Amino acid sequence: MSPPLLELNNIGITFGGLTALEGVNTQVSAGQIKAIIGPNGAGKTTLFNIISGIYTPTVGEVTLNGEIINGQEVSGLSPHHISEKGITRTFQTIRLFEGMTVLENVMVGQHQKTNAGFFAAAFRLPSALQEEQRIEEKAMALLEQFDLADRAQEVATDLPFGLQRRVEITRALATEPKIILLDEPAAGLNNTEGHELMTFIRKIRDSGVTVLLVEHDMEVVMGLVDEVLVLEYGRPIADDVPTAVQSNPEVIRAYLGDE
Amino acid sequence: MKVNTFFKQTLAIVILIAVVSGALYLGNQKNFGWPQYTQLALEGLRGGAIYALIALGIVTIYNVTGIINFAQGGFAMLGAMLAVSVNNAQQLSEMGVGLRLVLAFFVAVSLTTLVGLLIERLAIYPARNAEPLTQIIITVGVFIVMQGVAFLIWGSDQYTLPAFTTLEVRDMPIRFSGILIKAQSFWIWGTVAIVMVLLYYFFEKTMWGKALRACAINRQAARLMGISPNRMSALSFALAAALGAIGGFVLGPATRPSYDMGLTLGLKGFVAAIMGGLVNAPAAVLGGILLGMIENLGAGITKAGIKDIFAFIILIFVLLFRPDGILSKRETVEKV
Amino acid sequence: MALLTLNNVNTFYGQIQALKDVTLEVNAGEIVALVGANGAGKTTLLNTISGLLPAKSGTIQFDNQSLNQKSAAQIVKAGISHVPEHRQVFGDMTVHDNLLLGAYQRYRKVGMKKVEADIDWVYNIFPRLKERREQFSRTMSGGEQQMLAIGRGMMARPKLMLFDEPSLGLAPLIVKDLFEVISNLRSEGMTILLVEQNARAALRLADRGYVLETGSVELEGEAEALLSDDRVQKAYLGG
Amino acid sequence: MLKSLREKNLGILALIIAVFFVGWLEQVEPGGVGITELTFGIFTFNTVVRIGILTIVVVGLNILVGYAGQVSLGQAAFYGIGAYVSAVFTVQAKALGIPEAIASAWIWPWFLMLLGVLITGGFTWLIGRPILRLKGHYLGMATLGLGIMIFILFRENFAIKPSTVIITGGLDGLPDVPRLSIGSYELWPLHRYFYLVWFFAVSAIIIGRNVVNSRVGRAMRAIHGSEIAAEVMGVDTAKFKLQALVMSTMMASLAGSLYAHFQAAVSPTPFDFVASLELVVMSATGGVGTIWGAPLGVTIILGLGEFLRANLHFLGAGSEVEPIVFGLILILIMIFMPEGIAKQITKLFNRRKSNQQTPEVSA
Repeated sequence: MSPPLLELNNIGITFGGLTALEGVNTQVSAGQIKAIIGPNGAGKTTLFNIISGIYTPTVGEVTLNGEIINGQEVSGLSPHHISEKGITRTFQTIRLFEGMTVLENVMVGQHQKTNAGFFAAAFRLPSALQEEQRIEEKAMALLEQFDLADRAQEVATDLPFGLQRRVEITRALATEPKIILLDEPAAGLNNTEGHELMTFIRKIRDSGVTVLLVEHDMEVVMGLVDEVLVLEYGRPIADDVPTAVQSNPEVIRAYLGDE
Repeated sequence: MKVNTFFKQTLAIVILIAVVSGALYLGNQKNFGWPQYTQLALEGLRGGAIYALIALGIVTIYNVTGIINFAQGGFAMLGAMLAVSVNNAQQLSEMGVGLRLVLAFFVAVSLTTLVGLLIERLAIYPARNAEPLTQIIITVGVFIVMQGVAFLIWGSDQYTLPAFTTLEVRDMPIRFSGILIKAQSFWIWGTVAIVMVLLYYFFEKTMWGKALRACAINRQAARLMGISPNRMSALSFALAAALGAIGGFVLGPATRPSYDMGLTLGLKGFVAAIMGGLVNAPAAVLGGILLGMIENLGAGITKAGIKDIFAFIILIFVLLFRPDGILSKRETVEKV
Repeated sequence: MALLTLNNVNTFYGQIQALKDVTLEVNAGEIVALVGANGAGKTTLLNTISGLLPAKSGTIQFDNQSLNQKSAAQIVKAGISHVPEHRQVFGDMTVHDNLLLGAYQRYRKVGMKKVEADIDWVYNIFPRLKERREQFSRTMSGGEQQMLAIGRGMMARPKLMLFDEPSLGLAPLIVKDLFEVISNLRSEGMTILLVEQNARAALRLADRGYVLETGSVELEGEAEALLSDDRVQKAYLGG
Repeated sequence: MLKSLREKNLGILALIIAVFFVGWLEQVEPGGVGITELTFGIFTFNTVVRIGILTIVVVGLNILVGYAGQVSLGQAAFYGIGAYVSAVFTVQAKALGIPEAIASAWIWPWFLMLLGVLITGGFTWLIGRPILRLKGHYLGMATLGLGIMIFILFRENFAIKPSTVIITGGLDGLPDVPRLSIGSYELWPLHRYFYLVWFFAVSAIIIGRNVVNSRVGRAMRAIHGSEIAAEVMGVDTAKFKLQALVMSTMMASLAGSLYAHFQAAVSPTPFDFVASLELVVMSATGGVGTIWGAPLGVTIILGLGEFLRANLHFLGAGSEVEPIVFGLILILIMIFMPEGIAKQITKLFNRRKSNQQTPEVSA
C-alpha cells in the first residue's frame, strides 16, 4: 500500500509552557475530504498552522507523500516552501489581498508557476508578457470552473462575503496544490451559501485535490466528509467516519457536557 | 529556529566584545583612566534621566492608545520655553528668582498639560481608528506645528534659565576626587527620582492610575468595567505632556533651551522606550539611563559630533536582537 | 416582568452578519441559559447587550430604558455586568486591584468605604480570592481567575449578570463549584444570562433556555424540556 | 486588462506632452515666467524641476510603502547618499587623489550617478533582510534610526588623514558641484536640465507602473494585503520585501545625484529626518498604492510650500508661519483623507461608475 498523502506523526506544540497540541496522529489519503472538529480552543487552527508551515511543532513531524515537510529537523522551511510542495490553505478570517481584483488575487496563486524577475517586469520583456498572458488565461479558466468569471475584474474585498470565501479558495487552488486546508469555510454563510459551498468543495475534490477542513457547521461536516478527526484540549478523542463520530459518547460529552 | 537563536546569541556576544574592546582601545588612545570614564558616564546619566522621563511619556501613551507619539519631545521643549518666558517676564521682575522659578514650574507644567489634552482631543481622537502610519504622521504634524508656534513666539534664540542651586546662570560645580559634577545634575536626578515615586504612587494607588493600567492591559475588559478608553487616551496624553514639561524644565538650566530642542530629545526618548520594549515603564527608565551613559561614553572616546549616532546604533541593535526590550525574557511568538 | 428584552436584534462583524433577528427576554430573578455550538453567535449576543458591539437594528430594553446607542460604561451604570469569555482578568494587577476596578463606575458615588465593604462581601463568597488578594491575577489557576472575573463583575452591584462560557477550560469539579456560585448569586437577588457551550450543565442550572444556531434563535423553552429535546443535540452535532 | 493598460498609457502620454509644453513655455518666456503666470504664481520653473526630482524618490517610496506595505522613515538618507557620492567625488576629486583626467571627463559624473545607485542598492541589500523582518512601528523606527545615522555622517567633519580637507564639508556642505553634460553639450541652462530630470521622472513612473502591474508587483501587493496569506500562496515574502526596498533606495539615490547637479551644491539639511518624513507625507498625500500618487503628492506638498511662502506675507504673516500652516494641513489631510488624494479621486470616479451600473448589479 502506498503511504497516505498527508500524515501527522505524534504532533505536539507548546507556547510559553502551555501545551496547545499533544500526541496528534492522523492520516489523510489522496482524494479524501476530511474534517477536524472540536470545541473552542481545541487547537484546530493551531494544527492548520503547523501543517501549512506557519508554526514548527515542538515534537513530531508532518509528512507529505512520505517526505518530512515540517518538524524540528526541517525547521528552516517557510510556508512558501510548503506551498511549493503542494499544501495550501485558506483562513478563518478571509485574507484576500486588499485593492486587488479577483483575477489578480487568483494570479498570485500562480506565483510559483512563473518566474519573471524584476527587470523583465520593469521593462516589459516579451518573456514576461507571454508569461502574464499564460497565467491570466489559467486564472480565468479557474474562475470559469468555479463560476466566478463574471466577477474577475471586481475588487475582491468589495464582493459579498460568500463570494469572497470562494475567491479565497479559488486563489488557493491556483497554486495547484495536492491538498488544500480550509479553515471554517462555512463561517458567516447563510443556508443557501452553505449548500453552495458544499457543492463547491465536492467539485474541488472531484478535480483531484484532497481537502482537509476545520468546520463548526455540523450539517456541512456530516453531509460532506469522509472522515472526521475530533480534538479536545489539543488531544485527539476520535478519528472515524462521520456517523461513528456522531454517536461516539466521548464526542457527545465533549460538546454537550456530562450526561 | 534553534540554530538561528544560537547564531543570534553568538553574534550578539561577539559584537559586544568587539564593541567593548574597541571602545577601550579608543579610550587608551586618549589616555583615559577611571576618572574620565566615570566623568563621562555621570554626565551621560544626566541626559539619560531626561530621556527616561520622555520615554515614560511615550510608553504611557503607547500602552493606552497604541500610538507612538512623535510630539513627545515637543512637550519637553514647551516646558523649558514656558519656564523661560515666566522667568524673563517683565511683570515679575520684582519677584525673587527662586519664587519666579517655582511659578515658572507650575505655569510650564500646567500649560503643557493643557496643550497635551488639546492635542489629544483635536488631532488624535478624530483619527483614533486610523492606520498606525497615519497616526504617526499626525503626531509628526503636531510636532511640526508645536515647533512652528514656538519659533513664532520665541524665535531662534538660545535662552538661559538660572541654575536651581545658585539661582544664577552660572552653576556650581561639585568636585569628587577628579570628577566634576554640576549641581543642576543633582536637581535633575532628584526630580526624576521624585517623579518616578509619584508615578508609582499614581499607577499603583489611585483609581485613575489603575484604570489607565487596566486599559493598557485589556481594553475590552476595561470597557466592561465602565472605563472609557477615550477618556483614558486623553488622560495619557495629559500625563505624558506633564512628564515632558517637567523634563524640559529641569533640563533648562543645564542646556540652552531653544525652540528646536524637542526633536533630538523626542528621538532619544523613543530609543529609550524601545530599549524598554515600548510597553514596560521601568525598563524604559533603565533604557533611558543606559542610553544617556553609552552615548556620552561613545562620544567621549570618538568624536563629540557623532554623539547622536550611538543612540541609533543601539536602536537598530535592540530592534534586531531584542525587539521586546532589553529586559524581556520571553521569546517572541509569531502571531497569525 | 421582563428585565431585559431584545427585539429583532441584528449585529454585524464587518460584513458578516453574526446575529439575525434575535428576540429574547430575561425576567427578573431568572437564570436563562443561552446554548449553541461554536460560532453560533452567543458571545456576539452578550457583546451586543453590554455595548461592546453596536446592534445594527432592533431594540434592546433593560429595566425600562433603552440600551441602544448607550456606551459600555453607561450600560454598566444601568446595572448590567458582563463577565467576558476567557475570563480577561487584568493579569498584571493584583486580585484586590481587579476587584476595585470592578467598582470603577460607582466608586465616586458610593465612596471607597462602601467599595471596600463590597470587596469583603466578594471575599466572603470566594475565600480563595481573599487568600490571594495581593497576588498578580495571572499567576492564579484558571478556576481562580474565573472566580475573580465573577467577583469583579459582582463589584458593579449589577441587577443582571452576563456570563460568557465560565466553564471553558476548567476541570469538571471546578465547574460544579462555579455553577453553584452562579446559582447562589440568584438567591442574592441577581438575574443571570448564562452562555455555555456545555449545554447540559447550563440547562440543568437554568430556568429557561434559548438555543442559538448560526446567529438566530432556533429553539426556546423551559430548561427541563430542552434537556430532553433531541433537537438540541442536533444543533451541535447535526442530524 | 488591455483596455486599462491603454488608459494608463494615455496618462503617460499626457504627462510627456505636459513636460514638452512646460519646456517650450520656458524657452518662450525664460525665467519661469510662463509657468508662474499659468499657475497663479504658485510654481516657478525651478519648482517644476524639483517636483521631477522628488517624483523619482516618491515613486520608489510608493512601491515600498504603498505596494509592498513596508514603511521607511529614513528615505531621505538614501536620497542623500546619491547626492553626496556625486558631490564628494567631483568636488573633492583632487583631495581624494583622483587623477585630473578622469575627474574632468564628462562621463565621470554619470559614472558617479551609477556608482551612487549601486552603493545604495548594495548597502540596503546587505542590511535589508534583518531589518525587514521587523513589522509596523518597529520597522518605522529602525529605518528612522538608519536614516538619522547616515545623516549624522553627512553632517560630521571627516578629514582625510594627510590633508585637512573635510570631505563632506560638514555642516556647510560642498559648493561648486559641476553641471552634467553629454560630450561637450552641457545640460544647462535650466531648461535643458529640466528635460533630463523629467526624462528620469517619466521613466521612473513607467518602470514603477510596469513593476506593480507584473508578477513582482502582484507579489508585493499580496505581501501588503497579508504577509502570511502571500506565503501560503508560495510567495517568498522576504525576497520581495527586500527587492522593493532595494529598488526604492536606488531610485532615491539616483534622484539625489540629480539634485546635487541641479543645486550645484549639497548640504546635510535636505536629507535629515524631517525630510524623510516629508517624503512619506508626499507619498501619503498623493495616495499610497498608486504610482500616479507620487507626482501628485510631490506637486501638492511642494506647491503648498511655495504657495505659503509666496502668499503668507500678504496676510500679514512672515515666513515663520509656514511650518505651522504646513503642519496643520498635514494633520487635516491625515484625518480626513488618510488614503491620499489620488485614492479619493479614484473613489469618486468609481462611485460614479458603479452608480451607472447599479441596475445591473441589483439584478
